[in-house]
Amino acid sequence: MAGKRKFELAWIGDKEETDFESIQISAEDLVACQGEIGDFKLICNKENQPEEINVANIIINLPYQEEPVLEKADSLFSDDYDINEDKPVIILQDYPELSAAVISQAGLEKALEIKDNYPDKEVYYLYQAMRFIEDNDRLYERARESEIIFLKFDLGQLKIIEEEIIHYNREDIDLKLNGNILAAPELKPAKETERIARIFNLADGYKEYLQLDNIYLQPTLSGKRGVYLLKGSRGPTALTYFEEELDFTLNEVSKNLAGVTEIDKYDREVDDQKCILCYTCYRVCPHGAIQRDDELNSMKVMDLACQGCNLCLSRCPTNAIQIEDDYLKIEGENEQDPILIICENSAEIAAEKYNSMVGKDPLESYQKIEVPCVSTVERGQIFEILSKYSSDIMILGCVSEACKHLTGHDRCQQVVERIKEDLEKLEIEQDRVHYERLSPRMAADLGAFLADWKEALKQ
Amino acid sequence: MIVGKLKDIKEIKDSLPDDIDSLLIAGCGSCVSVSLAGGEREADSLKELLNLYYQSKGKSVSIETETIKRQCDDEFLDELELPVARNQVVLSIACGVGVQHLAINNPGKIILPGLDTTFYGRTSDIGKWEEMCHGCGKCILDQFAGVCPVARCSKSLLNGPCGGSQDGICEVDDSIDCGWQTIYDRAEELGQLENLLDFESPKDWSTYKDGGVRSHKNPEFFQE
Amino acid sequence: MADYISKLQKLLEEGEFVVCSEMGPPIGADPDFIREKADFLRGYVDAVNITDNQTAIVRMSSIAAAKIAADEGLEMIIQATGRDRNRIGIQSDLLGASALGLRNVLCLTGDHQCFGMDEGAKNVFDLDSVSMLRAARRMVDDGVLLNGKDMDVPPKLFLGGAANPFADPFELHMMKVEKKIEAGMEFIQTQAIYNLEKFDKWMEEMRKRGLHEKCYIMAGILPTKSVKALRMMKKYVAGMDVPDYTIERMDKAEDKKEEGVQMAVDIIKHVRKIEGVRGIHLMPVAWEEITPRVVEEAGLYPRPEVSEI
Amino acid sequence: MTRIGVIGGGIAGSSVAVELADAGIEVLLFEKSGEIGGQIKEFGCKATDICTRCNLCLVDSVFNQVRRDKSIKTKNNHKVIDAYKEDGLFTLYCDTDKREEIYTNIDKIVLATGYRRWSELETGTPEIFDDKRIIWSGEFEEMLFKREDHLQKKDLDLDLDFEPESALFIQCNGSRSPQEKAAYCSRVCCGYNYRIARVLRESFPEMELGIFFIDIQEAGFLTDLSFQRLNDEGIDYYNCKPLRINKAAGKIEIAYEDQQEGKMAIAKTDLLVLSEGIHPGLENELWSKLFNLQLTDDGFLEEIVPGSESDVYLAGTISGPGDIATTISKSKAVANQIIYQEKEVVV
Repeated sequence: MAGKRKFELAWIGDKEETDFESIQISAEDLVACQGEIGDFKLICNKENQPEEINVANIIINLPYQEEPVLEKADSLFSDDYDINEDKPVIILQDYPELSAAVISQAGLEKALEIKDNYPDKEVYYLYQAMRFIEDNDRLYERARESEIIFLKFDLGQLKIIEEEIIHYNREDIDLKLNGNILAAPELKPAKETERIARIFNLADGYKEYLQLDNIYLQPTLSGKRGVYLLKGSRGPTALTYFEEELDFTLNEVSKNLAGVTEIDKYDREVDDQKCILCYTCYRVCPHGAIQRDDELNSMKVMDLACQGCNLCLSRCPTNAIQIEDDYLKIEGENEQDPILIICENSAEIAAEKYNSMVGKDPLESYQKIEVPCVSTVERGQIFEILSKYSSDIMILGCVSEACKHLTGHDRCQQVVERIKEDLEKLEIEQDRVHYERLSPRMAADLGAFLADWKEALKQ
Repeated sequence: MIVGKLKDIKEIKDSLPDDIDSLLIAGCGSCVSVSLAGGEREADSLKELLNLYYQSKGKSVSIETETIKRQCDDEFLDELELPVARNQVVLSIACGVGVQHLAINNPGKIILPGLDTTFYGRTSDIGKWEEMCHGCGKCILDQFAGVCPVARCSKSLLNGPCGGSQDGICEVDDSIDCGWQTIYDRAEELGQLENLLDFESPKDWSTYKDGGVRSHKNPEFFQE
Repeated sequence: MADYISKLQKLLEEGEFVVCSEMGPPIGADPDFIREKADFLRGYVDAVNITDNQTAIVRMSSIAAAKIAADEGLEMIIQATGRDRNRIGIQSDLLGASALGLRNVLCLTGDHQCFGMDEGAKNVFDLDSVSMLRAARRMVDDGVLLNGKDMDVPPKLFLGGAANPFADPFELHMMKVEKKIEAGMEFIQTQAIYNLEKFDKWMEEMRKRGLHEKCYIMAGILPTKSVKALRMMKKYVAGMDVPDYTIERMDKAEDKKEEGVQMAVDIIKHVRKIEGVRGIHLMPVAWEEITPRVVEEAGLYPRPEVSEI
Repeated sequence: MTRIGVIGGGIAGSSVAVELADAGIEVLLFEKSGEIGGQIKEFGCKATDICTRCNLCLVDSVFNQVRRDKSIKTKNNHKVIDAYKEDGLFTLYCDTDKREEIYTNIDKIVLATGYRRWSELETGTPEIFDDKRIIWSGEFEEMLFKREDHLQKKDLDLDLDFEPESALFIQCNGSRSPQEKAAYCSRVCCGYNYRIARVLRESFPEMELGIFFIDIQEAGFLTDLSFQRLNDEGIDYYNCKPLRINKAAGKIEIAYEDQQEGKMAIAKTDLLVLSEGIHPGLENELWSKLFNLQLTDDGFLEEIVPGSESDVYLAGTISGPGDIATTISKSKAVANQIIYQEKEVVV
């Protein structure tokens, strides 16, 4: 390595002004990312000069790819546009599909700018829906007052003829507009997105962006601690609240710099004698918390990056990952009671809420296994319970896109399906295993459901 | 690496003798562990499932598991010696090589296969593997931009794609990429499209299974 | 008198716009099945292909069926695929075909067995279409087998192959045509044409590379009588390109059969004008009786008499 | 030891409190009602067979943590009525059920008293709310919150005494309407009503559903609510504001201008759901005086000097409309600002 440098913050892609000691790294130059929050090592290869850069936090801030929707039109974002003396100006958004909210802002600003500079110019504003962020409301009011002509179109009411003429056709209005068009470009993820996803071990996100469709990752979290997503790396709506999101992100960075603590109190040790470097844990970890330990020639769990879901140890093919906590312990007084495997981020919260509403714990008189995530449910574990206990098992997981560990519900569902398949093939009763999904909000639901289930079991 | 897939549980159950009283499930810690089919974790799950099965049938069968580093080398088998001896039947969830090597070393013992050895492949995604090589005994990757037409074309065509490939997808199944499209794409990137115009003579398959059971020696190590 | 290998070759060399047709042998051992079909084709076509277990469905062998039809006075084109026979079987069959007087052979890779009813069959694909053409060429021209062994009496065969103008990547498939010609292909029968723009583009590229002068190109024509058939082909037949406007045209027509004939005739009239197209290859799947009508309507009837060669 | 006074125990205030407590900072959380949770307390999960990203999942763990965390001192039934700052420290006067209480030595104040639901306002046409066929979306939220049929995969049990075969939603009630003194967009209604419509669509596949928009808005994080999507999901949309609501005998009639046809048209429905706008809280005026904050034209609050100088921070919808996720993330950002400053002081 040519050198080592240390920064508080790395910007992959575009850089924003901050007070942090930061470095900007172009996505093309980045080769690998090791380490964890507070101490990432970014391996760069700029003009074949390898360099290792130490950073505490990373913001991936790739620009959008702007794809023009009309060949001859100018972009709404461009300051360099034609004004033809004879022709009106046409601002076009939401074509062919609804534009992001930020486009309404850019469009209104542009319309007002033109109207201010050329008061006599006819300015048409074609749109499907005006989007409101920041002070768009005011801009919109001002634009209406300054006699900008707003034409709202519906699907199919607009045709582009010869790239310069727009045919606006409603039952009562039939307009052919020939003018200088300023059109909102379509926003697409940056070209480097896929490579960056691989480098940071991030899963495929929403619409080929990096941000996963998961409510816990709001607004700019990536699933990996200390790595944040902005703009074109995040998603189609990322520009809407860009300022707020930047603000949030920088405040997160500040907090991280003030000191990072472990989220989960348990340590997960990888037995280097058993680890076969199959990378299964690395691939399944939703939080990018697993890395290879070159010295030991085994994988290792990064304690600060780990968010405690235990998916790695439940999927390790050689049982090489160990945790001191006996997290699969069954708690309960009566061995005859039905067994609940509950997700601590959904059912357990709902139960607590139910308790605070009704004054009764809906989980009492069950045997319980509390799990950080139902994705840790394993076939072997369920078979073992089935053979040791005579009671039914109910697994209560979370709903899609609302899993704190990103894919727990789906993984668990697959495991349960396979369990049932296996039991069916061996002609063993499969009705003893149940799986339901709920959100932490379904407190009333959970209470009613468990009461009914228990009733059904009695019969 | 060698990719394997755990056998259907019904098939495993049916293969076990009716009068079984003790079973050893022998896992293998190399290739098939990486392909998530034959490692310690799978051995344990299988044990629990078979336990449950025999319990439901009211039978008492003792089942134990033991996973060693590799079942295809003598030296590792030592760890299996006692467990094999004390169990009536052994179910090996190694690849076909491991199962047979275990059998060679344990004459008189019933050694049953617990998984299907599928192919030589790579991990292409979490829990997904793709065939890359047929082990034909004569590598020709240099002529095809590094993409094997033998393994990755469903017809193993050497002189170009068949007419059934569409949008880069093989006619046999939507989930298969056309090997020749891949060859073409890479060759174009490498500026080697010209090479694809070369006539490929019918391949000499004598180095493949067609040449009889294969073995080879490295004279540096092997002495007659 | 020039020394011709087959009547088909003679017609093509004399500049005639030839008409070929296709016949699927029976799933069974009935020779009359073939004789009946031969009857209504006689006089309307110059040569008839006999498919070789097409779509991997077991049928009477191409050579045997061709021999029966040839005895009825038809000029036959046998098909040989690499799916079911290795280099030994194929070479042996080619020798046999020649000896029986079957002089035209279409060398094909063959459909994968997954398309038929014997998915569990072991496939061979020892020779692909290119290497089969090369092997046959050497047998014919040099009297040498693949293994280098000389023959006392080499076979006489007019060698053809298939091409799909609609498959992508375009360039790679063009390279393959070039390879086939290089290997010894003398005539091409193309995949069924519906998308004329793409076919024009393909022919243009063929001409640009001078390939139309190195082999005879017969345009594949597949008359259909229903929208369903067109949709099925579009969806399920690998390598087929059926544009939406074709389906729309059929959909709008009241008399589907008549429209099918007219569509085929229109395509024939179009391809006939293209430089380098030397004939057509009719393959009316499950509608073989329509062949005479299409030939008549396209103005290709009567067919020229060919004296014995 | 720093003490932060958080005023308002809704999701904004609670999020700030939890973040601060995690960083080891002592928090006094003043809630004027008898229980933390604020308005969000009884909103219902809008998952269908999949999550519709209403974000309520994020909420309860925050409240649970407030209840559990020892370094958060929750003061229920404490209405802050006066405050002053002396020697850099705040003193707060609270009205409780019994008596006035005074809290001193507070280093910083976070104001998180939220918004007012427009449905609570007096309106020009109060009589329409006598009709049981017309409800506020807030009432729908409560129905969803109380539902006990979700997990059992039963149809939604609508807590109405009739069975509607059609439902229409009207957006922009009390928003973007100068008459209601709210020219701005409340930003949340498009999202929640669309989600409610999806819940209805799942439970009642035959039900006719429609939404009146003035302008369709983004429905939050990553989702792109669009006309196409509504079309695909079988939800009609009217890209205009309704002109008149007529309580006819059978169905409710809504007159609107059909842009496609360019003429007046009537939409009929059994159930009419009116969106609730976000209006500024009634206490905002008091806060602006006590803490020297700017009252905007719309009645929300803005900082005049940054919180780092004034020691007064704003969290949540007190400074303008926002959805759940935005409120939480903005509140976290406020807390992080405070935490970073505190740690810097220590360093």
